[in-house]
Amino acid sequence: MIDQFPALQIMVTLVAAPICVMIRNPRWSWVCAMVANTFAFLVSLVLLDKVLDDGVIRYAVGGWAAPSGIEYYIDAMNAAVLVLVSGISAVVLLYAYRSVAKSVPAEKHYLFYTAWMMCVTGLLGIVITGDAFNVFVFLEISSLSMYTLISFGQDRRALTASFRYLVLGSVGASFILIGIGFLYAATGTLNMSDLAVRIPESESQRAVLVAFSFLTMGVLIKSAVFPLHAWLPNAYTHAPVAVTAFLAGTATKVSLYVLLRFFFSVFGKDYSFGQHLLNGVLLPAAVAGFVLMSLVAIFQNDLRRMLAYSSVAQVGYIVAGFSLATQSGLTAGIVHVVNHGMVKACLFMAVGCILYRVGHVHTPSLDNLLKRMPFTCVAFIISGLGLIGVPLTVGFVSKFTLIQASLEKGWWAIAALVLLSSLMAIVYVGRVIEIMVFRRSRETGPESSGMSEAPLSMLIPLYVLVGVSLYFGINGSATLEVAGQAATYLLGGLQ
Amino acid sequence: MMNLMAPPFLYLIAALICPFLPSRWRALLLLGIPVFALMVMLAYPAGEHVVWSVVGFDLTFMRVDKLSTIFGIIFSIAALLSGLYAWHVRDTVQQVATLAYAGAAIGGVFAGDLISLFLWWEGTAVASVFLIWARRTPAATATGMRYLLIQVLSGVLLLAGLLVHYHDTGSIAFEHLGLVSTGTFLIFLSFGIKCAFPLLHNWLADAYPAATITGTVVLSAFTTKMAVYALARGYAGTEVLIYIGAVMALFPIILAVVEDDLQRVLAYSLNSQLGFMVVGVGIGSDMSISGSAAHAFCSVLYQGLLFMSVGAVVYRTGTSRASRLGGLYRTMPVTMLCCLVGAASISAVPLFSGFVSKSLILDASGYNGNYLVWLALLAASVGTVVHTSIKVPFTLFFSHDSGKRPAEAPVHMRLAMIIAAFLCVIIGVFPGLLYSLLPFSVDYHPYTFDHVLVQFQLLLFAALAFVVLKKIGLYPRTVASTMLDVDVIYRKWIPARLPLVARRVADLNASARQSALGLLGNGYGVIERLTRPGAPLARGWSVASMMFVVIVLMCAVLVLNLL
Amino acid sequence: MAMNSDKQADSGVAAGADSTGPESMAPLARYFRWTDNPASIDRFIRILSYVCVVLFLIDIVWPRYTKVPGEGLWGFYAIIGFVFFSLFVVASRFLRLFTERGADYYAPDCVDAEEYPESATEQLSHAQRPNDTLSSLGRQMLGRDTNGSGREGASS
Amino acid sequence: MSQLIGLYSYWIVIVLMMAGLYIMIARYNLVKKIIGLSLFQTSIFYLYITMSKIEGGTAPILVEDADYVYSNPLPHVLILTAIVVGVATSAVALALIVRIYESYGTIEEDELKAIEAAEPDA
Repeated sequence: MIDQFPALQIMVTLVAAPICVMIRNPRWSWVCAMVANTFAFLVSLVLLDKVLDDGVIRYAVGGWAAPSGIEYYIDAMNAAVLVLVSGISAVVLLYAYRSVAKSVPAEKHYLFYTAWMMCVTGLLGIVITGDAFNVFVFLEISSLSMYTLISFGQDRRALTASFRYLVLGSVGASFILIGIGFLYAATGTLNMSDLAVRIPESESQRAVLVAFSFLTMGVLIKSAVFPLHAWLPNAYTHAPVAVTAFLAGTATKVSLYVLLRFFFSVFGKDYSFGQHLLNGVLLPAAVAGFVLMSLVAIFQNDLRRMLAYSSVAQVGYIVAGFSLATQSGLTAGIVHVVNHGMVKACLFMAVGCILYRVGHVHTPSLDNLLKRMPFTCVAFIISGLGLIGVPLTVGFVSKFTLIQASLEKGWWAIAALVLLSSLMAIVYVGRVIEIMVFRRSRETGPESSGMSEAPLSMLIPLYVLVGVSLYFGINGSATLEVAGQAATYLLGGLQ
Repeated sequence: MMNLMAPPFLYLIAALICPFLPSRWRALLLLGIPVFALMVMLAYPAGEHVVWSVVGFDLTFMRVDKLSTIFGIIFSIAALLSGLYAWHVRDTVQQVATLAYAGAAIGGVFAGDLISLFLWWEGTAVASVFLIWARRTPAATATGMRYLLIQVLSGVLLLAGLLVHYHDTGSIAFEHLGLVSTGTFLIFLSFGIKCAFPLLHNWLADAYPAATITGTVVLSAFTTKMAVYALARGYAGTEVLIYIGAVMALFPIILAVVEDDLQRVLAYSLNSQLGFMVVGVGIGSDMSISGSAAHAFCSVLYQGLLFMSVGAVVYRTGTSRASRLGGLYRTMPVTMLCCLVGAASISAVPLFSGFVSKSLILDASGYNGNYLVWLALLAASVGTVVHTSIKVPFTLFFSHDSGKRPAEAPVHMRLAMIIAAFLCVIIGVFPGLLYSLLPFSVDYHPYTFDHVLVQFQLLLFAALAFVVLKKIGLYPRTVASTMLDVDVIYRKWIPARLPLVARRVADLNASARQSALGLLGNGYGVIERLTRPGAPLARGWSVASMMFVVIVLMCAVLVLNLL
Repeated sequence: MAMNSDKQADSGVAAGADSTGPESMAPLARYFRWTDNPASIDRFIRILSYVCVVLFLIDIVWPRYTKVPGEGLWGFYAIIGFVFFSLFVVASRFLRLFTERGADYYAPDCVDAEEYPESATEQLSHAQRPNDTLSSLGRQMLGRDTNGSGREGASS
Repeated sequence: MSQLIGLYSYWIVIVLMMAGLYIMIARYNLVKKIIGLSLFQTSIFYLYITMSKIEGGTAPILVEDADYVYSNPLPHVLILTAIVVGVATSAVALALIVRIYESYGTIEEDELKAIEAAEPDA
């Protein structure tokens, strides 16, 4: 049974999607999605445990052995991402029930959960597969369902945001497709482990180089690295907030995982970082990203928009970590993938709670919210501190490692800029906290007096995730250890 | 589990449960925890305890020796007294912040390594800013933000310094560092900000008057003394500190003399007192370090006492402006007497606490052979008389009658002040009690005839000068005004010139466009123009512009790669 | 006598008829009423001057122990005290010419320009002083007195 | 020169691709943008198919003569999948366009931008 778990990881949610369509009842389709997702989460936990104990798992889909068949390949790195994706998805799905009930018409709920299941399937598939073309297919599965999910937003601007994301996302995916095509032309294989072996031997290095360029660009678009981020703020702002929490926690993170996979496992560290591309383009883009986007976030008056820009900034940290191409830099990047995924999901869930009760998230009008929604605000504050990187939160663990890594490499300027952008994070998060906690309501109207906390079914998932992130903040070595192991794998290439 | 019983954690746990208690229990908690934590603290034997391994580092949370213990004791006393003084406060935010702040400060002095020191360092910054914000006025919010940024900057410098230091030496132990490398220099700078070195000092006079009445009392005790401790631990005997300290003791004086806000006057005098301690640390002999510790101990008490008495006046009259007060002795005699005790202590009148601690530092600097510094400290002692000992009680309680007849301070405030005053006198009369706590054993007798004589000469002639100047009308009357300090640079001058700079940049930009032509299109500009809402960076892009960026970048990548 | 006339004029203008009377004073404060009396002030200043002269004279007959050169000079500390005090006052008056600005110079970002929030204070006058004593504080701490001493602080 | 002409198939790919990209940038009409996107994707399909063709090769069917050169069938298979994906993308995009038209009353992007800029909190 346990041998089939890699296939099960994808199948459960994939099968759940059509079942949801058939059920058509809002509540039961949610239950179906929830059950499938929980199961997927348990499967991913088992896989992680197994990988940490026994090392890499290889699974030949349909019994066709690699390299001719499609192979699922699981090491510490993607096992961790699997847990992250399915876990956040499960928690947010639990939370989504009430949140979505309010913002999406009931007759569309089953479609919503169907799209959600497809999206999870796609994301898990990207992570688990060891076949380059399969990555593209799963990427499109997740992307198409994501566009759909975003277009469920209440505001009509969700539609245009979704459309723009669609065009840009398709172009990105097409770039990946071109890249894979050239790789295939140069090596004659699509299996990642096989590619890693054959790329150095390939006769047409120019084709490999073109493939490398297209792949990089495609993935950068999907992971919203500055300046290719422009689709993200609108999409995050206008999507249903549960979707935003889910996307912020998982989607860009999975793309970053793909980036890692291609850079380190397929092309190899020496190849990837031998190119001008990374030092010349990627690192400056990442650094400019986290400085500029933090700056932009300060001026935003819509809480979701502020967090969206902050997300772009955080992606900048992660990519900067990758660009260092050292053991510790990579570890920092991977840890931040996990940590930021949790923190951002928490923040957006808290925003969703506010949206649920207050009806808007216009920051200056959230004065004295602490009195009215104490639990939500406390969760927001805790996660906000995590975003800043206050000690004993997850943000601190990853920023600390990142700074250490850049100092180790002697890149002082990067460390200084990370600190600078942390100061900006203090400003933009602090501003919100200040308004929530200290600013008195100008007029205590009937709707602003008295407590109106979000429903428990939203608070519990929120606090589960806050609790998990707090745990990993205090016990930072747990994530660091897994990430360090993953970094070692990546730097050593696939075995 | 027993590790959680370490005093700093006790405070933090108390701060965590505090919001969930009924209001009177919260106030009692503020009294009980300091007592309990003090007992726990004294029960720890010397050595390193509570070592936790986090992220591969061994963090020592309780390094107990005589230097840390004396600061721990005075911080506990300060927490207790301010808890009593704040008995009337029912604001949960302030109570939690007070507990967390005291806990972080105590954690700071017991931290055995730089990383845990950094944690507490930032902890004091974050916790204390709530005491300012709790005033809940727009100005307090702005002031708090300035304060927080400076404090966090100090923390960031500490973090950067410790990383570099760790990189250099492979050690995170918080022992003697010395000014030897970039890392230790950064750490020094970080300590310097919290210790309010000259030119880095303005947060102190800016923020303390902006806190709540009780918040000011709490603020006065911890942050700066923790910095003095950190300097004594890490930079004892660093010569440059002697000069920094001498300047620091002198220059707040002239600002304080004409300052109208009495809480700010006290903040300046606090800054000047810190100068004495910094000199003591800089000299680095056993006697001078002990002197610094002793002076820190006494200064927490008398400075707290002075802040408490001014705070009591604010509590009853709503203002701390000298120009609006005067003649309050008629109805607030207890507050007046306590204030006088504080004034006598700070100006080192024999039989009061300042006398037995300040003379340690003065004598140490005299023996050290640095006569100019010794003279500077002597001058600063006179300065203390000018701006605090005479000015504060005189303008508050005597001087011209403002017509205000406020009631006496509430009983819990009076009690807190009387206890503090009592401690000041006890230490002054029985200096042996204090000397037994010092990090190095000192054989020092403050009460020699010579010493008492010169002290009275110094003080009484200063008083005579006051009388004479008053008579000939030279002594400045305080009027409602703002005295410029160094912070005018970043609060006024730079903001005032920013538009100018921005215009320059815009001009440059325009001419660059003309010369380098429109080839580059709209793709560049000043950052602020890019980032405000609705600006190119901060609005949704159309598909066309997104695609444009994609293609330009793709071309760049391809060209770069094929090169 | 500038100071005295000053004082009289001030109290005359500001205080009105009742404010200096003993009935508007706390009992303890009556020991300090002399500070309002110009004659007493003069006496106080005279005593201060005598004490200073005596201290100055002791220096002639008493050879002090010195650790710093110059310290043993006749009346060293007295001169230091007097001169430096005057110096600081003069220096700050001088500095004031350059650095003084209006009270609302930093407004609205500085507390100087605003009043202390009244809700966080308890501005009682002497006449309406609360009857709070040590025993009432004790009762509060034990929780027997639920009314509390005064108004609540800056709570919501 | 002969090499340039001999690789005409790749030139078609490039022309199609550039045309698709150009339409996406230059046309404001959303439907036209999707046409551009489809064109762009089609060029990629064409690229794959071109790669797999070997001159003189034949379909991979078992025949008597062992020396026969096969054209590679795998890219065809891959492209079948990619075509499905492309169709799905177009479908979703067109559905979105319909809904955009319903709620905004226009599918010209410049007009959409103007409408959105006028809405609060943009």
